Amino acid sequence: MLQAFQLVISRELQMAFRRWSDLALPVIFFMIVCMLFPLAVGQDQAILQKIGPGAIWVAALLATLLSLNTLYREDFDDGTLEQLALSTQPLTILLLAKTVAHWIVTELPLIAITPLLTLGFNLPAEGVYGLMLTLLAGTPALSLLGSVGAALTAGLHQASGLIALLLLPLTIPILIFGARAADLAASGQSIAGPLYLLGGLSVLALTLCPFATAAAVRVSLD
Amino acid sequence: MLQAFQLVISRELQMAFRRWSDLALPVIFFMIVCMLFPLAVGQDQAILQKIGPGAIWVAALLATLLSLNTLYREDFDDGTLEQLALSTQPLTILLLAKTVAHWIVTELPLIAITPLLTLGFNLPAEGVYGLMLTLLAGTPALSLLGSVGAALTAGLHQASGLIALLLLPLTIPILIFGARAADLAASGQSIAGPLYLLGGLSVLALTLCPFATAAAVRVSLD
Amino acid sequence: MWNWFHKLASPPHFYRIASAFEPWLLWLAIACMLTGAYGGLVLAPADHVQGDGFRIIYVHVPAAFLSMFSYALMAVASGIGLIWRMKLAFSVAAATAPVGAAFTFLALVTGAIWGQPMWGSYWEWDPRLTSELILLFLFLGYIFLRQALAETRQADRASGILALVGVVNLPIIHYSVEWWNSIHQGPSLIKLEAPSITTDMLWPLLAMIIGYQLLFLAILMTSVRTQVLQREQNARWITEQLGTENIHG
Amino acid sequence: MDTTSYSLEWQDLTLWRGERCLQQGLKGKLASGQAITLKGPNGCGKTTLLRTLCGLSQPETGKVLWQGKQIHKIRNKFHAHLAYSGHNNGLKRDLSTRENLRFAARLRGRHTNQNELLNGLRLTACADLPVRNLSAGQQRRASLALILGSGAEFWVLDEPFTNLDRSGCEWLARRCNDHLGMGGLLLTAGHQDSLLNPERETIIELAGAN
Amino acid sequence: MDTTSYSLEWQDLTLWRGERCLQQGLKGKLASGQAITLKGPNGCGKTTLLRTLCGLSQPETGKVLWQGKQIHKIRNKFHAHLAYSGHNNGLKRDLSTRENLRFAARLRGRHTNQNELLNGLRLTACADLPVRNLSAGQQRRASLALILGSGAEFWVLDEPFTNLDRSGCEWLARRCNDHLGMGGLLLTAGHQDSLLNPERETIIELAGAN
Ligand code: HEM
Ligand SMILES: Nc1ncnc2c1ncn2[C@@H]1O[C@H](COP(=O)(O)OP(=O)(O)OP(=O)(O)O)[C@@H](O)[C@H]1O
Ligand SMILES: Nc1ncnc2c1ncn2[C@@H]1O[C@H](COP(=O)(O)OP(=O)(O)OP(=O)(O)O)[C@@H](O)[C@H]1O
Ligand SMILES: [Mg+2]
Ligand SMILES: [Mg+2]
Repeated sequence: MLQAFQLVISRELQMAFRRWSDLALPVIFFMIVCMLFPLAVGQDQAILQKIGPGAIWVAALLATLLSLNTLYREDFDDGTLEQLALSTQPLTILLLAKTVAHWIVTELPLIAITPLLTLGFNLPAEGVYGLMLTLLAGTPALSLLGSVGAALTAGLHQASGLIALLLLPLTIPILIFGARAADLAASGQSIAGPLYLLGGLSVLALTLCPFATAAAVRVSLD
Repeated sequence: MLQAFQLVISRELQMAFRRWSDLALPVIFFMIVCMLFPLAVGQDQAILQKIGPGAIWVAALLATLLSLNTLYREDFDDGTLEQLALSTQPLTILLLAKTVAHWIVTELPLIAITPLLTLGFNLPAEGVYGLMLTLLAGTPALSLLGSVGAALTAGLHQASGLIALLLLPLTIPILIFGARAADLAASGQSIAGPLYLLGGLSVLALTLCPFATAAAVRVSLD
Repeated sequence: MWNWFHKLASPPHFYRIASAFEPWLLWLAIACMLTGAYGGLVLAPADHVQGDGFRIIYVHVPAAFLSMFSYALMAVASGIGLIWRMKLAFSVAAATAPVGAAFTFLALVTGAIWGQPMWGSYWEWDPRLTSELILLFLFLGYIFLRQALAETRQADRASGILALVGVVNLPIIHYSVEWWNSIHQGPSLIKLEAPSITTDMLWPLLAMIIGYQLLFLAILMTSVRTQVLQREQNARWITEQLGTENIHG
Repeated sequence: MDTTSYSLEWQDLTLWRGERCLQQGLKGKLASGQAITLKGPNGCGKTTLLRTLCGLSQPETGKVLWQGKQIHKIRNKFHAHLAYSGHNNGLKRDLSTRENLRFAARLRGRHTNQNELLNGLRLTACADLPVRNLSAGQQRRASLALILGSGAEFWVLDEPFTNLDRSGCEWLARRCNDHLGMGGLLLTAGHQDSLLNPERETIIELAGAN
Repeated sequence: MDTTSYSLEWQDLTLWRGERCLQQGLKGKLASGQAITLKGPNGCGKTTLLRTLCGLSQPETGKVLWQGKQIHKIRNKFHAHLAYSGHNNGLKRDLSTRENLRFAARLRGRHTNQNELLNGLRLTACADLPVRNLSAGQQRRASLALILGSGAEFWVLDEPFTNLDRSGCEWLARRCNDHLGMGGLLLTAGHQDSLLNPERETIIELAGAN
C-alpha cells in the first residue's frame, strides 16, 4: 500500500518534471495575480502594505483552484481513472497520493516564491516569514478539499466554474484565518494561535477528504 | 457570411442555455472572488472603498480567463474545430462569432451583476455607473485577446496556466486603464478620456485579433 | 538583393557564415565591454548626487536597451517566418527568446538594486518598471508556448503569432516615462536632441551598449546554429559540414 | 449534386511528423465516380495523408490540386465540395444529434431531410439525446450523418467502418456506392475488407516505416 | 499465472441508462479457459454490460459474482485478477508507451518484460514517443499492451480489434487463444468475425432495443 502510494507520487512528479511548465505555471499565475492588485489599486504604499497578506492569500487560493481543474479531468478522459478504480490498491490511497503530489508540485513552489512577491507590497521582513508559515500550514487543507471538488466534477467538461463554486465556500475559513494570521505577523504579533488552527484544519482535511474523494471518483465513473 | 455569423452565435447561445451552468458559473466565480477581498483584507471601510474598483476589475479579468480555458479546447477534442476550419465560410468570421458569443455569455452577465457587488465595497452610486461603463468598454478587448490565447493553446491539455501566462501580460494595459477610470469615476471625476481609450483598444482588438485567432486555429490543427 | 537574402537564409550558408563570424564578434564584444568598464568604473567621475552608486548604469541601461531590442528582433523574425515561410527566421526568433529574457531579467535585477538607494525600496509600481516586468512575462509566455508545443513546425508558427500580438507592448515601455509621470529616469540617450549627460559618463556607456550588442549577436549566432543543427539533423549538408570541420580541427 | 466532373491530384508529397519522415514522393489522382482506399499498417501515415489532402495539415514538400489549382489558394471553393470525417467525430457532445445535423446543414446553407437520414442510420430513437450519452457506434453513425447529409461531392472518411455493427457497415457501403454512381469522389482509409464497388475502387497500399 | 480455476457469474441483471431500459434479465457464467463474446447492434448495451461486470457501473437489479461472492464486497481481490480495456485507452497522453507500461506493471507489483510485448505489438519504434503523438492503431496497441502485460486472469476487452491492422488483429487473436489455453477468462464485445478458438468461445447476442 505504501509502495503504491510512493509509486503514484513518483509518477505524478515524473509527469510534472516532464512538462516542467506544469511546475512553473501555477507559480507564474500566482505571481501575475499578485501583480494585478497593485496595478489595479494604485501605488499608495500604505494601502498596498495593508492589503498585501490578504491579496497574496487570495492569489494562492486562485492559483490552487486553477491547477485543480485538470487534477482528474485528464485522467477521466483518457481512461486512466478507470484503471486506478480497478486497481488492486485502495482507491483512497491512490487518490491521496495524487493529492499530495499536487501539493508538492503546486503549493510548495508557490510558498517558496512568496518572499519575492512581498517586495511588490513592501511588506516588512517579519511579515514575510509569518506569511510563509501560514501558507505552509493552510495550503494542505486547500489541496485536500480541492481534490474532493475535482473528483466530483471529473466527468464534466465545463467544470472550471463549478469547481470554484464548490470549493470557494469551503475554503473561505482557511482564507480568513490565513490572511488574519499573516496580518498579525506583519504587525509583529504572535501568530501561534491561528497557526495551530490552520494546522488543525489541515489535519482534519487529511483524515476526511481522501474518503470523500474516492467516493466521488466512483460516482463520476458510473 | 452574416448568416453564418448569426448561426454560430445562435448555436453557442443555445449550448450555453442548455447548460445554463455555463452562464451562471463565471458570474458566480466573479462574485466569489469579489467577496474574497473584504474577507482577506479586513473590514476597514476606507480601504475597501479605495480598492473596490480595482478589485472588481481584477475579478472580472480572472473570471474571463477562467472561462477562456474551454473556449476552443472542447471543439478541438471533439473535432468540431476541424469542421469549422473546413467550412465554406471564412474561419475568421466563424471564430469571431464564437468570441462574440463568449462575450455575451460571460461578460454581459458579469457587468449586469456589478452593482450588487459594489455594495460589498461601499462604493458611491456614481462610481458604480462609471465602473459599469468601463467594463462595457474594456471587456470586448479582453474577450478578443483571450480568444487568440485560447486558439494558440487549443490542442494542449494542461493549458489553464499557459493561457494565463500568455494573456495576462497582454491584458494588463486594459486592466490598468479600466481600474484607473473606475477610480476616477468613484471620486466623481470625468472618465470620458480613459473611456475613449478603452473603447479604442477594443476596436483595435476587433480589427486585428480575429485574424490572429484564425491563423492560430489553423496552426493548432496542423 | 533578393538573391543575396535568399542565399543567406539557406541554412547551410548561414551556418558557415555564422561559424566564421562568431569568434570575431565575441572578441570585439569583450574588447568593447572592457573599455566601457574601465571608462565607466575608473575614469568617469562620481556623480554629484548619487556618488558611486550611479555606476550600475553601465550594466542596467545596456541590458534594458537590449531587452527591448531583442523583443523587436524576435517579432520581426517571426513575421518574416510567417509570411515567407522561412525556417531560418523562426530559428532566429526561437534563439532570441531566452537571451532576451535573460537581459530583461538582468535589467530588472540591476534596476531593483539601484532602486533601493535611489527610491528607498526595491520595487515601485511605476509604469516603466511594470512594463519591463510585462516584457519578461511576454518572453516567458513565448518560451513556454514553444516548449508546450512539441512539434517544431507548430511551435514556430504558434509562437510567431504570439510574438506579433505582443509587439504592442514595446511602444508602451519606451514611452511610458513620458506618458505617465514616472519616477524613473527620462530618456537621456535615445532621443532626438543632444544627449543630456556629460561625455565622461557617456562614452563608456556607449561602449558598453555596443559591447552588449555584440555579445548578444555572438550568443545569438551560437544558439541559432544549435537550432539549425537540431532542425536539419537529417539533412545531408550537416554530415558534410561536420565532416570537414572534423578534418580541420 | 451537379454533373460537373471534379478531380483531385497530388504530387510529390512528403509527409513528416516530428523528426520522422512517414511517406515520400506520394502522388495520385482521384476523379469523379472513383474511390481510393488507403491501406497499410498502423502508423504508416494514412490519417496524415488524408488530413493533408483536405488541407488541414501542410505537407513538407509537394502540392495538392483541386481542379488543377492548389487547394490553399482556392480554400473556400474547395471546402464547398468537401466533407471530412476523422478519428474524432466532429459533434458537440452536449447537443443532440438532430441539433448537430441542423447546425451543419445550415452552415452549408442547405436544408437536409434529417428524418430519412436518421432512419437509415437507425438513430431515430436516440436522435434527441445529447451525443455524450450515445454508444460508440451511435456516435460514429451520427458523425457519418454529417457527411451523408452534406451534399458535398468529395467525401474523405478516416476508418468509417470503426465501431459500426454489421448492418451499419453494409448500409454505409451501399450509400458510398450510390455516391460514386452519382459522380462523387471518395477517399477512405481502413483495415477491413472493402465493401465498395470493385470497379470504381483503387486501393493504395502505403508502406510501413519500420 | 496460477492454476486455480476462476468463475464469474451474473444473474438477473437489468441495465438502465437514463430513462431507458437497455437489457433485462441477463444471466450468464464464465469459467477458466472460456471466452464470451458479446454481439449485437450498436447501442444495445454491450459496453454497459462490460462495465457492470467489472464493477465500474452498478446494475439496476441483479448481481455479479466472482468465485461466488458479490464483486463489490471483495473488490480488491477481484481487481487483482481483472484487466479492463474500454473505448478510452487508459494511457496518459503525455507519457510514452514505455512509461505507461512501467507504471501499470509496478502498480500491480509486477515486473513485465516490456521489450517482448512491444516487439510483438510492433511498437518498439515509437515506444518512447508521448502517446498523444501515436496513430489511432498504435494507441490501441499500447492500451492492449497494458492488458497483455498485466498478468491478470480475467480480461475484459471492449472492441479490442478496432483500429488494428490485419496483422495486429491476428497477433491479438493468437495471444487471446494462448490466454484461454492457460486457463484465463476472456470477455469481449465486438462486431468483427471472431478469430478466437471456436471451441472455447460462446457468443451472446444481445437484442437491440429499437
Ligand atoms: C527594477 C527597476 C528598473 C527597471 C525595470 C528599469 C527599466 C529600464 C528600462 C526598460 C530602460 C530602457 C528604456 C528605453 O530604452 O527606452 C531603462 C533605462 C534607464 N534606467 Fe532604468 N529601470 C529600473 C530602475 C532604475 C533606477 C533605480 C535608475 C536610476 C535612478 C534607472 C536609471 C535608468 C537610466 C538612466 C536609463 C537610461 C534612460 C535612457 O537613456 O533612455 N533605472 N530602465
Ligand atoms: N512527434 C513525432 N515524432 C515521431 N513520430 C511521430 C510524431 N508524431 C507522430 N508520429 C508518428 O507518425 C505516425 C502518424 O501516423 P498516422 O496517424 O497518419 O497513421 P495511420 O496510418 O492513420 O495509422 P492508424 O491505422 O493506426 O490510424 C505514427 O507512426 C506516429 O508514431
Ligand atoms: N441518458 C440516457 N437516456 C436514454 N438512453 C441512454 C442514455 N444514456 C445512454 N443511453 C443509451 O444507452 C445505450 C448505451 O449503449 P452501450 O454504450 O452499452 O452500447 P454498445 O452496445 O456498447 O454499443 P456500441 O456497439 O455502439 O459500442 C445507447 O443506446 C444509448 O443511446
Ligand atoms: Mg489513422
Ligand atoms: Mg460500446
